[in-house]
Amino acid sequence: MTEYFQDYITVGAFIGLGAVLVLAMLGVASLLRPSNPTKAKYLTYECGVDPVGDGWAQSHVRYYIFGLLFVIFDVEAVFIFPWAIKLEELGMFGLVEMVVFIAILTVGLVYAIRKGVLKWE
Amino acid sequence: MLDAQAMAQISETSVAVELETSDMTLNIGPQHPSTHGVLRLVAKVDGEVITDVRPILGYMHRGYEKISEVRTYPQVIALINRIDWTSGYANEIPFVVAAERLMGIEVPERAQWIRLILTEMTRISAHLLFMGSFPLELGATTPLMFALRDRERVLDVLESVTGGRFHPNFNRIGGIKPAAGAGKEQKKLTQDLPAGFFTETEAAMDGVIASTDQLEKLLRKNEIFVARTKGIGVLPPEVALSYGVTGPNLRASGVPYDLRNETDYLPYDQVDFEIPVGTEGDSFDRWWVRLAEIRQSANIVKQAIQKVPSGPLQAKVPKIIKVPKGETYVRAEVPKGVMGYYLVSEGGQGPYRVKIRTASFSNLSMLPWILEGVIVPDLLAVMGSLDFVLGDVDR
Amino acid sequence: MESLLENFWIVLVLKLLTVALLVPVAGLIIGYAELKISAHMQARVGPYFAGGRYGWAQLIADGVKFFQKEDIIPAEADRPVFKYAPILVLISAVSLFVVIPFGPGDALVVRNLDLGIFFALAISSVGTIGVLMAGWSSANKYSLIGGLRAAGQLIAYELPMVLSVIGVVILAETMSLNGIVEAQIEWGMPFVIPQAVAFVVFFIAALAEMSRIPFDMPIAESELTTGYLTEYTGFRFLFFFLGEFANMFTFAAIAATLFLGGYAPAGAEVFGITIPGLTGPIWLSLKIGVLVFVMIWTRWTWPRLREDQLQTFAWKWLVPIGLANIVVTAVMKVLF
Amino acid sequence: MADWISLPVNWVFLVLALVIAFAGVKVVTSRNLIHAALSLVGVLASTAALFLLLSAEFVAWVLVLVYVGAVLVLFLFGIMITRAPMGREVSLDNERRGLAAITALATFALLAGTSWVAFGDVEIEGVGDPITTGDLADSLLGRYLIPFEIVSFVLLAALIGGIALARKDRSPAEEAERTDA
Amino acid sequence: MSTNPPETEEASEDAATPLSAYVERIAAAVGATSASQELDTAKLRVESSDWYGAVEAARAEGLTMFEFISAIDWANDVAVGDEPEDEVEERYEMLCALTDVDQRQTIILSTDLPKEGATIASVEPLFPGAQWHERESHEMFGIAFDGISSDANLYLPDEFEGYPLRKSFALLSREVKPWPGDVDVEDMPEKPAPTGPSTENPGA
Repeated sequence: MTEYFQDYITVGAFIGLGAVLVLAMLGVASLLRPSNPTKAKYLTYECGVDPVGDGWAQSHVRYYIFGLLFVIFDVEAVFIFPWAIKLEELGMFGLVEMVVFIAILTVGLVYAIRKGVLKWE
Repeated sequence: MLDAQAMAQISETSVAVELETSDMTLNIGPQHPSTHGVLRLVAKVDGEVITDVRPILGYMHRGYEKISEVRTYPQVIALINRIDWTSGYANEIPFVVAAERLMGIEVPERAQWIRLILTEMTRISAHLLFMGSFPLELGATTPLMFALRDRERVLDVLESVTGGRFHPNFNRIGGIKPAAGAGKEQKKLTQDLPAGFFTETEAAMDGVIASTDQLEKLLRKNEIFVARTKGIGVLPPEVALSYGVTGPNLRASGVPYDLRNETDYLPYDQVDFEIPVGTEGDSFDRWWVRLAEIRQSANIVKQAIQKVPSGPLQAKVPKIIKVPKGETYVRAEVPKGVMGYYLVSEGGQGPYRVKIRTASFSNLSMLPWILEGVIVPDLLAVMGSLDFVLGDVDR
Repeated sequence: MESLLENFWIVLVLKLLTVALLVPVAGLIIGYAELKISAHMQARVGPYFAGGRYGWAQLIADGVKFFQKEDIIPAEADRPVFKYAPILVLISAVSLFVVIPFGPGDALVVRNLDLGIFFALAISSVGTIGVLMAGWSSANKYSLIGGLRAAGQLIAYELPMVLSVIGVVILAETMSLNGIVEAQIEWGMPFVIPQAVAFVVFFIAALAEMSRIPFDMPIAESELTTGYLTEYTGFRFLFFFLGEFANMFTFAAIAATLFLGGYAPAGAEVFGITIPGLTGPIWLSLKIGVLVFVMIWTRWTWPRLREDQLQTFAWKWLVPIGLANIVVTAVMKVLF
Repeated sequence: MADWISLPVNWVFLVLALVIAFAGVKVVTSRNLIHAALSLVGVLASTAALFLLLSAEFVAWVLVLVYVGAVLVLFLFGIMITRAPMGREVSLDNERRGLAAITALATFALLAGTSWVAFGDVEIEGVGDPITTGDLADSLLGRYLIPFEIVSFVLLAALIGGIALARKDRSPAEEAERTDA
Repeated sequence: MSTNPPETEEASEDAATPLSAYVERIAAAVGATSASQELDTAKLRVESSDWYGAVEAARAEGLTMFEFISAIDWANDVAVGDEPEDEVEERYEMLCALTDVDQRQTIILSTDLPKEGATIASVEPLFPGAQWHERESHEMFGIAFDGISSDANLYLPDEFEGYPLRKSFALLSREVKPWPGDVDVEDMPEKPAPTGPSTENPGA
């Protein structure tokens, strides 16, 4: 087995570990904890009064814009990583390429800021 | 890198970022960590912006105005202690003074000075509580501990005199009650204050002043605290007056109205103090005014303990108190603002009618005005800074 | 014996067990430190009686208490989503342990992945989904607002974090965390010196990722009761806290590795001291301790920001600073 | 055939493929939009694992970072904040089910057929021999330089388009009022 | 609708304290039928039909701070508490306290309303803060306010019946369980009458 596969078998094992930790602890706890269900316990908490309306209500869209911005800049960041580790070899040419790349996206950020998209009012 | 002109073009038109969203009705309270008792706010929120807010009171309504009609005057004093439980002692003063005025009693000077000292210490303890609870609502926990540490000392002193930390029930019509546990001999000799009271008080006041410095250092220039409170919940003076907002909230809006300066219910004219006044009327100013008031009160107490004369504690009053027919409106500056009692006597052992005008009731009545368009996180920065107590609202 | 330790599967199981133990232990130690340090900052003594001395067993007692709590899933809640949300949060927290190097070589790191830091960034973003799931599935208004805030905040700060890491990657020319530590030894200085700006950005972003004051709006008990945690009880509730403490540990460890020389002794870079393998964990723990202390210190000093202030801060300051840092670092690297 | 069975990689691939197929079906059949989006997490995570099998570790983690960490959060935001039908018992089906199924099957057949014809017997080389990120950088800034730069414009366009789309359409009167204020 | 209150006895008999110039001025401005100033409390009587106008005039004179609005139920037959010493005229007395923060003066406007169908103009348009106070008077006394934006109960549950601050409203709990209650460990020397207050003065 190559190093590479060992790496990712380990990663898989740790992802499993997270799930197992949760399930094991819940399993042990389920043996110890009491269970005394009453109707009131399963009510949604709303400061001591009966819930008004639906708990699932549409919220404001401003989060959507932040999500959108994030996706775009995340993609940008992903492109930067390979470049970053090879910068020495790519030299001035690579540097210029990346600066152009970043600059174009910075225009987008400036646009968003100037349009007041990031304001909450 | 960027063409300045291109940037200007980009920013020319403002894009409003909004999609259709539905309002959500959010219940804040009655069982909520920061409603100071049991206030319930029914807020319509769009995202996190409050479009409409309806306060629902009455969870603490105890009907004090009615109960007072069936109690004797001394019993009413014990009752009204509980109106604003953070400043129990100060609540008693205007009622007692109203009864004394109707009876035409001259209260001995010593009793008046002791009343003044205890009132100011009550103010300090109430404001220190605010100094802790307000930052706590903004997420800063440490000021609470600092504030409570020194509040404890003040309460200890209060307790040593009155026997009670929250509900002293120490005033009597015609003067004050002799110190808790004081023997017959002490009553006669006016040794009403416990031994070491003056030095203890002096030390406690120094502690309080040091504590205010500490609190100021911790928050006044704290970028986040300033960003959360400056310009938030601005209350213009005209609006404040039309809603009857009083106390530090009114003074933060720039109106130097303080009853201690204006009426003679206690000998405030014989001590030197300033009235801190805000400029903006925002949450920050309301915090700052209270901080400054703690210092002033501590100074008042320090001056007053030098001035307490010896003499009797009680004027001569009949064993069974009956207040002659008449009516009067007496107000006092309690920590939350103006508290007034409109006392109507028909000559009985108890009041015929008492209208209790409390500060928090009026201070809170402008909540729908000030909260409109505020976002949920600012709700706390506004509500917390108003410093109300639900017992004081509902009575 | 020698051959046993060379068997991949045995080593894997050993490492799994170690981390399975390390997660709760790190949680207990950091939790206790938080209780005690905050107490002393606030003129209190903190836990005192549990365990006989200094209240050392306080958190163990709390844990036992959580064991006995009823498991309540609100009737209105979306049950499967409600149940799986904590699992996702903990998976993301545990998986981060894979790449942290506690010493030189392969023995003191779970796996020295080539993509180490990139892996860490990717896996930590999974936790966001868990938080959003928790907020949504509770069918509670506070939870929903809290979940949305949490997700909005996590994504706003994920980006500055990624950008600040790039500066280090440029200098180290590798994404492996072991490689980054070795690069620092080679450079003769911890990267906090050439990358001070990135370090600050990273640290702020890490605080925000962990939803700690001044960025704890998703929980904000004074506004939203406890935000997305409102409907959680007992052990499910505890998992989120365990996740938070584990994240404090791992983020501090990653920050120490990226910027403070990781397992290398302080000054080793400059004086060219060769590192005896086993002192690595001690040095790393010390650095983690310092960073965790700063996190705790911050939390008990500052109030919380407002949601929009946080977003503005991230997008108007941290992101542009992060981008500028990349460009400046790259220019320096190419020119010198 | 025996060869097929003896390679553990193939078994892993089979499991992943089944997970992807199952979760994919869940995405389209789930009656709850959030559940559908969360099933998509399963699809994407398994796809990332597929990339790992192909030794493309960077791409795999990009999938986790960008798709699971960002795009999906965006999806969830989108579902939570708009007037899309929600709740547990909302029917999202419409009458064109049959048509959709036919289209899906046809697409599948087309893709499968193309792959079969093109790569039918080709063995994937270099499994277990990871493609380094450095190689990626070389091709990105070498052979694929123009597409790379174009990507930045695409992203910019996406950003501006997204902001424009999310804007609430106002009547001219409202717009005038806004600009006055 | 409005009753014209007669000159109250107190005002005419006990005019021992002369009115200050300020009170004189305000009295003239609001068209007071009589004025008194005793024990620092200045009280101006106005016609109930002119209630809104009087408050408006007072505000124009600089009394811009709203203190409170409340009422007194003057009744000879009381369900609880002490009866009035002398016979009083059956009526509700409305009170409105306003303060001039610059001149440092407080004035109480007062008017009378009949027991049956007590209605008065709301001053909410002048002082928005009056709404809560008027709502309180509405639910406690049953006084109706014309032009108030909402008269929903402030404290009491919606299904509550009766007007608690009316003198005719008996305190039910008092009838069920006499004050000071039977929970006291010590026997009271003399069981007080169910409604009569205790006569001990602990302060003396």
